[in-house]
Amino acid sequence: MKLVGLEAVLFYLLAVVAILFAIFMITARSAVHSALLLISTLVATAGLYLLVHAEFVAGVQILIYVGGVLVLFIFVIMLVNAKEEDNKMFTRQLLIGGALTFFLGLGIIAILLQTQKGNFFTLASPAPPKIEQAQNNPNLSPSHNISQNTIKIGQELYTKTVLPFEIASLVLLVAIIGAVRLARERKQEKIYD
Amino acid sequence: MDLIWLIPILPLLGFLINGLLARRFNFSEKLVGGVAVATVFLAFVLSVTAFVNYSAWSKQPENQAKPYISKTLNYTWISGGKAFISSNTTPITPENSLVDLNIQWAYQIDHLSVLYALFVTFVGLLIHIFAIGYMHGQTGFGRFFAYLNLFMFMMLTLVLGSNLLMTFVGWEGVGLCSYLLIGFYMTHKEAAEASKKAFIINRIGDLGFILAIIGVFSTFGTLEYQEIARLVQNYPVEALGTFGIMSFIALGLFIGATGKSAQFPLYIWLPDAMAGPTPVSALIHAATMVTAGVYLLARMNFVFQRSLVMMLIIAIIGSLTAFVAATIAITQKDIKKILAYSTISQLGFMFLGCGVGAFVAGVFHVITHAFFKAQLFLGAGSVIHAMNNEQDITRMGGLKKYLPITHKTMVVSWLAICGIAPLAGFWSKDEILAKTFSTTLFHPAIGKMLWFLGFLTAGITAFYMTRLMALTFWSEQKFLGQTASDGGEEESNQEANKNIDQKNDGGSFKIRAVTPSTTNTEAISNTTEATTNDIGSFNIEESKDKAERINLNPPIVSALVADPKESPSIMTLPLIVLAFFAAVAGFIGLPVGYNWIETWLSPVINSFTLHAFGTVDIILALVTMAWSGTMAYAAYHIYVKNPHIAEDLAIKLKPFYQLSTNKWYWDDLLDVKLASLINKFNDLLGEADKHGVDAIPNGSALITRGVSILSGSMDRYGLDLLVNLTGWFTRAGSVLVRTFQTGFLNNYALVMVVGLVLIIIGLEYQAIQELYSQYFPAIPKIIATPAPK
Amino acid sequence: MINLFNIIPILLQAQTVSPSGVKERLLEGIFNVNINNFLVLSGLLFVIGVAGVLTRRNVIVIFMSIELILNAVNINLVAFSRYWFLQSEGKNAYMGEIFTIFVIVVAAAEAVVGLGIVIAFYRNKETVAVDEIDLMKW
Amino acid sequence: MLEYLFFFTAPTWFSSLPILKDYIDPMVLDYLVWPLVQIGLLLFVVLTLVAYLTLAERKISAWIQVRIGPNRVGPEGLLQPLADGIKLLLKEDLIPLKADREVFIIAPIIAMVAALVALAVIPWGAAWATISNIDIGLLFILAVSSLGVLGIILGGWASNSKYSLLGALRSAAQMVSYEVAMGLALIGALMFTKTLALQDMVITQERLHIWNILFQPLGFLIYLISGIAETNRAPFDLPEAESELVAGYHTEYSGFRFSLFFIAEYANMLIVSAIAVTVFLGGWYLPGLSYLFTPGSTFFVLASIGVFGLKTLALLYLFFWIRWSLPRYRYDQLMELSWKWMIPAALANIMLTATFLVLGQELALIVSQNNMLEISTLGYVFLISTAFIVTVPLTWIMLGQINKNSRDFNLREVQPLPMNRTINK
Repeated sequence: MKLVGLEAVLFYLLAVVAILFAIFMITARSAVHSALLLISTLVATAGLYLLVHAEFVAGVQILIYVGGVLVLFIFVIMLVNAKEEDNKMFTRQLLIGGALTFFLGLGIIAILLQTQKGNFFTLASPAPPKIEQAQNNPNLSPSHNISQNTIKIGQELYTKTVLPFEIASLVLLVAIIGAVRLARERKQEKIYD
Repeated sequence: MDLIWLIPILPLLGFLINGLLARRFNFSEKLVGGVAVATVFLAFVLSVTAFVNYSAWSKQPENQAKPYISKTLNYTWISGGKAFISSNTTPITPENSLVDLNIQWAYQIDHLSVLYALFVTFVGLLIHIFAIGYMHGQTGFGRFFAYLNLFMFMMLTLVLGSNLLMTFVGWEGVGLCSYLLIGFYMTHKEAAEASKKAFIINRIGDLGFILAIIGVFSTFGTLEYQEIARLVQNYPVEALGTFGIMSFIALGLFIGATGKSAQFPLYIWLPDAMAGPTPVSALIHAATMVTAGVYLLARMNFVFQRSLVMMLIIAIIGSLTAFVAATIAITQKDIKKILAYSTISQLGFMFLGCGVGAFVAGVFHVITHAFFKAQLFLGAGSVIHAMNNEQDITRMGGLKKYLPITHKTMVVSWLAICGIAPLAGFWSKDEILAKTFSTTLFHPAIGKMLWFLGFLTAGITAFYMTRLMALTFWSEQKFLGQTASDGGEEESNQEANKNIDQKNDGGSFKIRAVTPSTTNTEAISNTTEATTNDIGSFNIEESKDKAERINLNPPIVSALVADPKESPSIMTLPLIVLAFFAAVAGFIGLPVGYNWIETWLSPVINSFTLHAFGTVDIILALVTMAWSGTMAYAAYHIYVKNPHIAEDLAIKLKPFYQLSTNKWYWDDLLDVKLASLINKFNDLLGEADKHGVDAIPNGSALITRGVSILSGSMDRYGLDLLVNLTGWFTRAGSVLVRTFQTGFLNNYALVMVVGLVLIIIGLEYQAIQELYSQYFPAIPKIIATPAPK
Repeated sequence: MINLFNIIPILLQAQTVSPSGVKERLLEGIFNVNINNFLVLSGLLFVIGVAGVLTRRNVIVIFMSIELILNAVNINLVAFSRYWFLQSEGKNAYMGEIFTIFVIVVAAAEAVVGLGIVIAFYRNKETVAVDEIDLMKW
Repeated sequence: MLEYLFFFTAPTWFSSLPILKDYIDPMVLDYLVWPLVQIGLLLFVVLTLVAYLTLAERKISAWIQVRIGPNRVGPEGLLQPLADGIKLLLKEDLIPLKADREVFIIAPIIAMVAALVALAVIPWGAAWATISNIDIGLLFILAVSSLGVLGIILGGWASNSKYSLLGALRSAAQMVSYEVAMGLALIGALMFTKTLALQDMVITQERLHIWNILFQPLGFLIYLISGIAETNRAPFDLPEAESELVAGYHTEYSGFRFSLFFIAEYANMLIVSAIAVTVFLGGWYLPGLSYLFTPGSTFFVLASIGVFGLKTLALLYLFFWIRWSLPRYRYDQLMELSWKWMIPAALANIMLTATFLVLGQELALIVSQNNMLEISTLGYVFLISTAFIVTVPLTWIMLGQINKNSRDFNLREVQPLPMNRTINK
């Protein structure tokens, strides 16, 4: 797993974008801005996924996460029409929170450095696996030659991890019903019931 | 002969049908009576066939003196377990003294029991027929006949039982039935108390009987008569002085007999038993039940003959009872009471006979007595029936012309009981007296003395019987009748009523509306109305519904309206038959010629001490006859010719008269003395209990109260303290912790992150320490302890 | 990203390592992106997310920072999935990605319900600020 | 990474061009220069097409309404779009006072970008005519189109006016719901193409010598309707309906930003029809094409581009045609159509096609090995017949039953609330 050359550049680009927008997000004045910034970080992470050849996940990320969830966030922000929080943007525990996250950061960095020293991640990544080479076998549809990420995921999803898949669908169903119930106004209920 | 088991079962069947089905499907009176009579009639027919077959069967050599035991209904009744018999004489059972206890339930007939069965069923049949007429119109008709049938079943079981225990069952059953029948008029207080009295006193007698049964079993190891007869041979006769096992058993049996047959100490219940309907008195308290005692004596004669002491006691008590009962009978007013006391005295005679060893004579007297006494009772019954339940002979008189048939039949049995020559009474009574006179069991003097007492009693019997006949039939009429001189009875009635009024409300004029009563009950209700409450006038409705409610009350004295008319044929027929037998029965035991009954009973009763009937006996018999004849004429003379003599005699012989009317103060002795004695004893017990026994629980209650107070306080102050302490701690603690729950979302998030940081530091302290020790040398270095190898 | 950090210690220990060595290692390090970089990136995003959760006053922003944290996790997962895919010569590798999909699904569900609650709360309390919501106060 | 993106290298006629051949490294040529050229060419074509689409729409609507339409500017009105473009450029570009400046500016850009990015993946022609045939082509397009929604919402929000906000929310709601229907409709077709890459879809259709519409008539219908709704057009253009919300989310926009939105809308329309063509109408495949030109030759590619273009234009004509012939939907009818009709129909379609496919495999009519379908002739008959005879009517009847009260599109009379029943606030 070694991104070299252009990919490395892309990685750094996207990484920096993600982190910067993340920081701007938590310091943005208006909720809509922070939503937008979050969307951009998510798109950046989607880009990262693409870098790592996880196309399907990238697609899903954008389709569901950005297209669905964050649109919802923006909807809610508009409904709640949170004004510009010019005055108190942060809660009283800003200091404590900040310090705490700082220490957390230090801790995480220490862990990462330490793991790097160990032989857990050998720097030299092995030769790229064979499948990477595009075989030009004609009878396969052209996209096969590039990578079967989606196909592999599809197969695994429906063979090894069928149960989690069903449970996930159940969770979504519950979420839908919950959301409808919570967000429904008394008046609406009266009319439709 | 095989159907002998059916004899007792048939009345039982009758009882079941009448008892269970009569009320449910409300049989008509005719049906109920028919069923009852049919069953007894069939039983009688069977017993006759049994008698005939048995007499033939017992002729054959091999079953000489052996009872015939019926095959069917012959099963081991109580079995299992070993009973330890401890006979103090030479052990009869050779192997050891442990014997299997199994008692058979089997019916057997032998000479004695078949005879008894015959006359019981015969007399029973006649009384049943009589009862149909007598009880006509009474409510509880079905119930009465059910009880009668039950009584027959019990009596036949008693008689036909093959062992002592079955006899005992019959014994108890008969007692039960007498209780039920005496107390037939449930609502009437006297009847209920009389039945209770009879039952209790019988029970006292039964106690003795039970002990005797146990005695028999513990000595002989079996209760079968056959076995006992065989085993008793090995026992010697105990002389006068000694009181051995045989005497003990005999004593027990004798006590049972006295209880049942109303002998001296336990006779008081019989007069009171007259409260029952007359057929009951006739059947139970004259012919059958009371004779059970004699049956027992006759059945176990081999035991009695082996203890001379008991024989003497029986004889003495027998004669004593006879004498006493006779004297009381003289002054009685109630017709049934007189007959009751006469029964007691006759029973006394039977016991006297058995006592002196003449068991056969005893049994013979039982049979003859059954006939004429039953006839007398039924006659009295029809008299009472005619007189609309009037029982006081002083109020009757002159019934001769009203009740011709009853009068004629009663004259026959009157002569029989007085012991006039050709009739049954003479033969049996004189045989007993003859046997007592010449008994060899005891010292001849004793025999002579007993005979004299018996002789006196015979005379007295004749006296009071003629008094009875005179007062009821021959004396001038003393009741209100259409033809009677009006006012005579009227005054006595009114005068009787007047004193009642005075007592009640002092002088209020009372109209005694005497309505032409269609049934007895109507009349009765009027009179009770008049006598019980003292209202000025009474309305018909109230009395009518009161009648419905207490329709069971017995017929009580009431002013007669119509002339006493003769009872219907259904009642007079039995009278005639009985009278005939009362006359004829004597010939079965003629002392001179072929004494049939002697030979018939000889296998059962081996009365080895008796001697032939000599010329002395004949003279004695004639003397007694003459003596009783004179006594009869004297009574006739006093009571018919000139009634006032009776009052003078009564005044003159005041002490004797008092003695007699008060039944020798025997009842008072029992009721007053004994009862108060018992009460005193009870009070004593009560006191002891209050002071002595109660002290213990009260004391313990005191202690427990003290202890509980102590533990309560210890608990309140000691234990609760601890419990409250914990409660207090939690409250204090919660205050501390509560501050933590601020309700703000971000605080909770903060806590989570703190947790996270701590985890990270905890896990990776090594890495953190290395990396940042350069910049913050203050981070303490922890040398991780090497993991154990 | 780690490589950048490596620079600091390297620079600090400048005196021990020859300056030229430093340059080559720097270049080589920077352009050699491996899984470490991904981990550092996700770590940083995670920290930023946590900071957002702790400090921000608006509930919805807190929700967003939670989403950010989840994304940090996702990056990690995908990176490792790819790493194992290459390590094990393509045998079993897509677990990470599948797990990411499930994380996204659950995050979506969670966001939906969370926002539903926020709306319900806003409707009767007219406020979304965290420090004004204290119904659960004891 | 790069070779991964651009599978089709530069065609020979391009790489053999004199200048390029010797100065530029072939690698760079293939993966840098040629894509750029493609992108430039494509943008030029698309933008002009979009501009002329506005004209075409006005011409066709006029023609429908038996009038001539704009013919003043240039010969027969052909220069009209140019005129509009210049007008919009010159218009004063104002930003409402309290508007959220940054968001106000970014919104149209997002919308524009979202619309144009999708073009990269569409297979305009045979071999090299697509810019990049990435593995998750369709998913990419769906994702990007969901971003489009974002632009509209932010646009509406940023212009700080009630109308625009309401319009934005309504159109967003509409787009989100129909996006779901569109996605589900496509899945039906995917079962046959067994791949997400669009170029491969066209190739499979070519291989099977059949257009997917024959397998998936219901899928095509649903996709088309939701496509129209997705682009806020014709019967579903409630948000910008003049009578109610003035111009919906882009009321406050003027000048160039407004044109951006406009371009975004038409681009979206173009993409929707393009995808409809690739997925359902066999893309650039025309039964007879391979005989006319030898496959793989540049002429063949050009012909394929032509075929593809014709098909897309036909669909676009359909858009305009529908716009001026169907009355506008009420908002709740709109939502009801989506949630009670479109999505359930799509789901039913997926279920039924799946069952018939499996059934076909059972009956050995269809063989699917190493990820490609081999359908016997009987298989074709079986699939087509079941698609038309079973799927369409069955879904129609079933949905008819389920939405009994709303079959006439919610025209049921609203029972008046009985007076005594107070509505507790």
